[in-house]
Amino acid sequence: MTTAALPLKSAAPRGRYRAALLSPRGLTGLVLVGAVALAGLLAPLLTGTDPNAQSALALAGPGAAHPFGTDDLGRDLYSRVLHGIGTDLALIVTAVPVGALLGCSAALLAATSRWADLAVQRAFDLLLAFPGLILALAVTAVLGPGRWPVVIVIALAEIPGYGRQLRAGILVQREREYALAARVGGASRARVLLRHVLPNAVDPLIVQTAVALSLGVFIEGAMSFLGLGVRPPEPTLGSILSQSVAYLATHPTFAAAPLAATTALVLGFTLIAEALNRGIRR
Amino acid sequence: RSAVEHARNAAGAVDADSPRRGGVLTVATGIDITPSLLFAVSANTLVQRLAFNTLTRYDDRLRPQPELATAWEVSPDGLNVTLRLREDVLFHSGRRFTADDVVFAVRNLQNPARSAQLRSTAATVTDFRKNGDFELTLVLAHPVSNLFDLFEFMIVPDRESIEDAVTGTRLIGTGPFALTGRKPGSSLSFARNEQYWNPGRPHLDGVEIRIIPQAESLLSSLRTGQTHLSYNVRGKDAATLVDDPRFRIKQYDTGSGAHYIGVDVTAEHVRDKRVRQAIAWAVDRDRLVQQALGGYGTVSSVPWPKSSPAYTEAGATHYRHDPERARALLREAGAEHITLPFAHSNEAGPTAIAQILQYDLRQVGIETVLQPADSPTMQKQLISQSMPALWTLSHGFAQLQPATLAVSAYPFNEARNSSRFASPAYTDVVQRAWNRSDSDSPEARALHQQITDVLLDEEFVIDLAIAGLVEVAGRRARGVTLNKFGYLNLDDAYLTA
Amino acid sequence: MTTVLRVTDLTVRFGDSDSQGATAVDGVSFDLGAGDTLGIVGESGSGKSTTALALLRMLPPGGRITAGSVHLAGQDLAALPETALRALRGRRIAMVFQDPMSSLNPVLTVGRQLDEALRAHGGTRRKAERRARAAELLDLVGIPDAAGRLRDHPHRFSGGQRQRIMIALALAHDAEVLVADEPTTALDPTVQQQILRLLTRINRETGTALVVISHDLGVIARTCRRLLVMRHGRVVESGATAEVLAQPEHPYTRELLAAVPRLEEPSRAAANSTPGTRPLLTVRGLTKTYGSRRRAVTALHGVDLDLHPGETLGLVGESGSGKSTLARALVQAHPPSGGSIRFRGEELGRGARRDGPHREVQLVFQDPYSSLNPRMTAGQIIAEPLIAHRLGDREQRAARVAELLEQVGLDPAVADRHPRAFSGGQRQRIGIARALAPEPSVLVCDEPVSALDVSVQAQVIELLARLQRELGLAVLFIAHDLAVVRRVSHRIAVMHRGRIVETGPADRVVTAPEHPYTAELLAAVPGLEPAPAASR
Amino acid sequence: MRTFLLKRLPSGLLVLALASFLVFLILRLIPGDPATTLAGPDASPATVAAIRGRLGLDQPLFGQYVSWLGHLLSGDLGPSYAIGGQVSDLIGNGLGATVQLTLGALLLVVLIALPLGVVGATTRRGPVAAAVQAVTTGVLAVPPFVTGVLLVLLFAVSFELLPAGGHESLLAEPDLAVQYLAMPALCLALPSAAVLARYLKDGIERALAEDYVRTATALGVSRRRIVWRHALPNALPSAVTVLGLQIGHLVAGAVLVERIFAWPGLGQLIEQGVLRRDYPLVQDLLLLVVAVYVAVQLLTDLAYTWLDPRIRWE
Ligand SMILES: Nc1ncnc2c1ncn2[C@@H]1O[C@H](COP(=O)(O)OP(=O)(O)OP(=O)(O)O)[C@@H](O)[C@H]1O
Ligand SMILES: Nc1ncnc2c1ncn2[C@@H]1O[C@H](COP(=O)(O)OP(=O)(O)OP(=O)(O)O)[C@@H](O)[C@H]1O
Ligand SMILES: [Mg+2]
Ligand SMILES: [Mg+2]
Repeated sequence: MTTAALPLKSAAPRGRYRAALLSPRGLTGLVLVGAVALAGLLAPLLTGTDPNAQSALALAGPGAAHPFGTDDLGRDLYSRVLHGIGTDLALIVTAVPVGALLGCSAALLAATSRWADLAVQRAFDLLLAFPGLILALAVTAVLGPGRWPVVIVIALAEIPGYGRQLRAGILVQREREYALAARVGGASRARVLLRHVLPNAVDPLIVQTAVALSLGVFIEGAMSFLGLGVRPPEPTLGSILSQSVAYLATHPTFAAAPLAATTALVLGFTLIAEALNRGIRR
Repeated sequence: RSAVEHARNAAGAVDADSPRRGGVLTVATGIDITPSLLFAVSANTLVQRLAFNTLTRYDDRLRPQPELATAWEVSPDGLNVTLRLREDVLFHSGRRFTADDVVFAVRNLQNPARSAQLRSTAATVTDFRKNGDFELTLVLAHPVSNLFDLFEFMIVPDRESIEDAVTGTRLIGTGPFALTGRKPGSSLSFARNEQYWNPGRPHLDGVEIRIIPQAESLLSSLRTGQTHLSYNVRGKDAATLVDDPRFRIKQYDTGSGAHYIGVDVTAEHVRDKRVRQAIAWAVDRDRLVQQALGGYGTVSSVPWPKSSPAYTEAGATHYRHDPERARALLREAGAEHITLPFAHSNEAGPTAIAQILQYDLRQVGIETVLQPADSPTMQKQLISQSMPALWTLSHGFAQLQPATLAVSAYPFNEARNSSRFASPAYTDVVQRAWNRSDSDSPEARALHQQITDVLLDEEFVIDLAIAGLVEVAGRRARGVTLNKFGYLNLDDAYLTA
Repeated sequence: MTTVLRVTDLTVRFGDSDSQGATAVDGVSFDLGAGDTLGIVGESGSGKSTTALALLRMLPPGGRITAGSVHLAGQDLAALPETALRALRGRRIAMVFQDPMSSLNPVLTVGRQLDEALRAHGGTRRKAERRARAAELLDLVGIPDAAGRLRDHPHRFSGGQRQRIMIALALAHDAEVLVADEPTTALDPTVQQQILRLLTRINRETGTALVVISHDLGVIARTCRRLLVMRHGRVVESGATAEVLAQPEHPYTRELLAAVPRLEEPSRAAANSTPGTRPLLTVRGLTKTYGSRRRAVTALHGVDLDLHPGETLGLVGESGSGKSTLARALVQAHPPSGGSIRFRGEELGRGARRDGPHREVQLVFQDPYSSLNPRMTAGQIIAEPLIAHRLGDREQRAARVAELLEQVGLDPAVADRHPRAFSGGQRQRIGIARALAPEPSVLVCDEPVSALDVSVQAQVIELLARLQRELGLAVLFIAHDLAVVRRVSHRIAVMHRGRIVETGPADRVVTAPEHPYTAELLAAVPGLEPAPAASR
Repeated sequence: MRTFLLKRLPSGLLVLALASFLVFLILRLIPGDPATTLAGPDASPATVAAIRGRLGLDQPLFGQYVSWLGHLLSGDLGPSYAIGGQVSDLIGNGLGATVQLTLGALLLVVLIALPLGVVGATTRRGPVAAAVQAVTTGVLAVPPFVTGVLLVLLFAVSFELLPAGGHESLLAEPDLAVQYLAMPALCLALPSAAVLARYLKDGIERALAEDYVRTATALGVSRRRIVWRHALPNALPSAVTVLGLQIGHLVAGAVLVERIFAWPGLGQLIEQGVLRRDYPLVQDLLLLVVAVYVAVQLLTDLAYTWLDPRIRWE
């Protein structure tokens, strides 16, 4: 008997993801996101200053007492930015998974029948067609200002992205012969979809997630800018940024810290996504 | 071609320093006109005096000066007012202006749909007696102290095109400029009225009003010379322009309105007036003026600006920042750790003010929950008396005859206001101050003082600061004035090179 | 004769580190003279494809040349910078890949891809000229209406046609060396003959040196003067084709030659098992139409078929005649457009078992590349039908997977490797193991041995025979290798343009064909005696 | 193609019908009332009630909805409540500017994303790769309200190269119009371009790992051509999907960007309309946006089938 005696083991998927994350690129991303997230989580420990304590010392530049300076109401920006990171992360960490879950479920639903597909597709159209402003206004109007409207708007905004990406992936993968083979082997439709097609269709969702997380911060900022964000005076990166816009010309350091935080987050998400993607393709 | 140059040249090249004909003045404003509020004072009142005229015009000391009315006479009992009108006035449509147009203008304001704030004053006119085309006697139901406020306020429209005017498609008046084009939300263009009754006026070929909602962009348009003039520069931005030789900054002491905390006097805790007074003591008004208004404003516990006959130094400084006193009052009222809802407009400026107030109140033990809402929502709550316990907004109408405030401005209205405040004493003193034909006699002054005293005692409207009305003009724009209601008067304006 | 390609001591390893890695090619050396023809045969998974890919330094991720050199006209391809290498690829050394399905760009028309190949080396030809040349190339490989089909995308071509398009691409530049990896696996004998003639002609006329990798010794015998036998990554024997075939020295070569099925050998099926009398599977009037009403392609025109328990029915036919379509219809993978399929007298796709394939009817897919889920390990893939039909618990399944892998000649230790890490023939065997997993009573095999070398092929055939003997398995055996078909089949059916044109006992169909197409097929089968061109 | 359109049309219309209902409902969910905004800051409740009566806002909701739809179907959009003039005129005036802005931005999105995506996918390290990474990250990290103000400060106030805001018609004054358009279009385009670049990069990287790229490489096709001519076409279908999604973001973003650059388009009009609760105006505008969006989706689907021949129209 001839055996191809090459006991070469390919790494299990989980192992591959871990290896990908531990690549230089992935590590950089992890460190960036981790550092920012940690700063946000540990905000109460890292700073003793109340982020909402005001003083007459408005718009001070960075200094010993205020590492990042103060805002227009004399509040310590260091403390505000740290607490803001915490708030933003809490928002996107709740909103993005919810949006992803809903979007992906919708895509899976669409895969069950032609009618479901049509309905889901048109529902995405509808969801996307409403300008964000209107959506934000309506949700805030119904729920009152606070965190939940922001979470809901971010989640709603992410649904079609996830849904469409996944649907496109499923459409392509399900025509592949291995899916047919699984069906011939006796797998139920659900099993073919979930066990065979889905794992092959989720690759684009890695980039989608990086973009979605970044867009979450982005949407939070836009809502703050329109006065529809988290209830003041609670700091968020977006609210600090939108406040700082008025002082871009005169006090550019005001905007520097929140911008640095968002940039680090976005870059971190991107690097992690890229590392994961390369890991998969390897 | 460079669009930058092109935008600047829109003003036309004029070279002398003296009043010169020519050029288009560009005015930047943050908000578009609301055509249906043409006959009311709203957020944008720039066009009223461009396309229209009023009967009289106040000087700096609230003394009426002739405009369309050349002379006037009030009967001793204050019930008959006889007006002599200009005879050489044509509407933009070419029709001659006569006494009938004044009759129409007054009747127009009596129409509730016009939402005119001075409707109550217009409504006192019960009859018109014409002596020919250019003389007219108004018969009043009772004397009023703010009749000339009405004449300053009331623009005279063309009665034939009034419906077009309130939809913003056609503004036919007797004013120095005629509307030539409107892009809603974006711009209004005016051209010189060649048949203007004021000889040699206006100097300008035209006026362009640009609506630039974003404050930073508005500032940039001024700094790049794309626009010449604005009244919507935020105080903190104006502060950065003071030393810039390219700009002239002028602050009107009439103010552009006053920031206040409104209180629902039927709400829990704040129904006790000691709590309201405590709030008045708790606020650091100086910091508010510095941080929220960029220093362009005056600390004040009363609604009156310095130009008002009711203004007194003692009244303005009645409440100071005194947290101890506030705490003491709260202790006395048994309201030491209370939480109150606090509504404010969700725009950047009001949000900053609300946060400052929230912080100051917290220092004396009053927690507040901020409730940002957009301005239509605020307005609906205001009119329908559904505001929460506290809110902050700004009000106008204190810059005129004091009675006007209490009969025309909703927060102070004695009959019905958002605070649900009613007191026979307040009603009485307000009515007495209003139902008289003079406003500067010692008696009148005493009444004004009484009004002030009620306001300071009851504090259903807690005044914080009079916001500065800041005119930021590029070097080239000259001779620009505003009337007491903020109507832009460009009769004498011109552009230099 | 000058040497154009000299391969010395070529070694290729897969895997990241030496400890974990595996040597796929181990010190392979050979010389290739101008105009020479070299055949490489060998065990499935012996490193033939890897050698070919290493020549152009186009190994898949994870593969590295760890030693040796590839000298082409004096330059070492293994050490050349990428840019310099690019100048050589396609122009001086061209390649036909083993897997034609995924090697063509799905979104570019065939014309565009040929055009790209033609202009790849800065040719000065104008557009119209390139177009004409592209049509000419397509015509050379026997695609009908070549000029018209330039506008079509790859998915419009049948498997065999795509394989020929790959060959046309490789011919674009009259390269000095042409490496063809299993160039004719998907072709029926007539078309195969045509392609082999083409390669021989090019070799003769332009002096292109050929390296042909095939498991089909007949193909090698017909095209190659010299022969290389590989096993476990090493060259075990080499020499002139005629000599090696006549006097094999290495035991493996001998084993290989002994295993080659010959068309003249009578069927062994009858000796193996006796078919039952009541048909297990009855097909009547089966039709299948692809596409929308306007652009319909009718792949099956009323096919009638009976399959008895314990019987092997061989199905042969032209490429694109509808064999795979029929196979898929039998396992309910595609609903037929008309006709009926009865299994044990019960109509499939109706009644209780409406929604899905029958456990007892399984299919081995034709394409071993796309029919394996890339995200699953071989073990998981094979265990899938067991899980789907709830057969056994976790341990029993693992045992069964190991057993099946062993049966198809794979080491059970490879169960946790992903399909990517297998050679073409190894994948094909994973497919067979999967189909056998739920213990079907009808096995539909769509070209199950097309990528297998003869010894593994023999092993697989023996496995099927044993199952048939012991369990009465019924097999529909689709293949284009008529010798194999004759050997394993009780009866043979011949398909042509969607119809079964002839059915009969295996020996009778081969020895006394009734339909002219059958005769044509038989005439085209390559024998082991070297072709006249090669024996120059 | 025609059957495709015929098949999609009914569902498109259904979406529109549903959207009209949602639009109507959402506007009425938002607190505030057109009558109060019309009545002005110091109006009495009686005035407000009178205005409500005049506008028909005291009618039952369903009746209002039906009457709006009725007008819409008869092609009469009616007058706007608060902004003045006929809704059709208002939309007609703003449409040109918005189309100019969004098309300009769309063009920029593609022009920016394509090279960024391709270079990002092909260069792994070195200064170019770092620069691409920096640009795509920075643009996504800085929200457009900051970008916009920064652009103005930089190009209008400091360098005096471009006007700070405003608009000229592209048809009447093309040379000036382009200068007015530059900053708003860029500001609108940047986030979408960054997102699209991401997906392009991902798609190209994915395609480069495919066997057909191996074929092209074996044929000696240059790296550049492989990327642009072989890998890119395979990445395009999914990029088009993303672009279709981004068009929605462009329309939403236009509200913000038009505000920053005082651009007289529909975005401003929507904002103004919402701020004044001008129901008919906002309803009609939103419905228009939905219609455009539905059409865009149809186009992307068509483009999809065109770019990927394997997908059929059924
Ligand atoms: N999905 C499809 N859509 C349209 N036509 C198809 C499709 N699949 C197959 N065909 C066509 O149907 C015919 C039969 O195809 P089939 O795959 O059954 O051939 P085959 O006999 O298996 O050929 P080969 O030996 O090359 O595998 C061919 O002409 C092919 O072009
Ligand atoms: N990407 C890979 N990673 C790891 N191992 C691989 C990879 N590709 C091939 N192998 C292993 O290398 C060996 C040689 O494979 P190759 O494809 O060269 O075989 P082959 O001789 O072409 O076989 P066949 O005739 O079946 O196509 C096989 O044992 C296979 O398992
Ligand atoms: Mg191989
Ligand atoms: Mg086939």
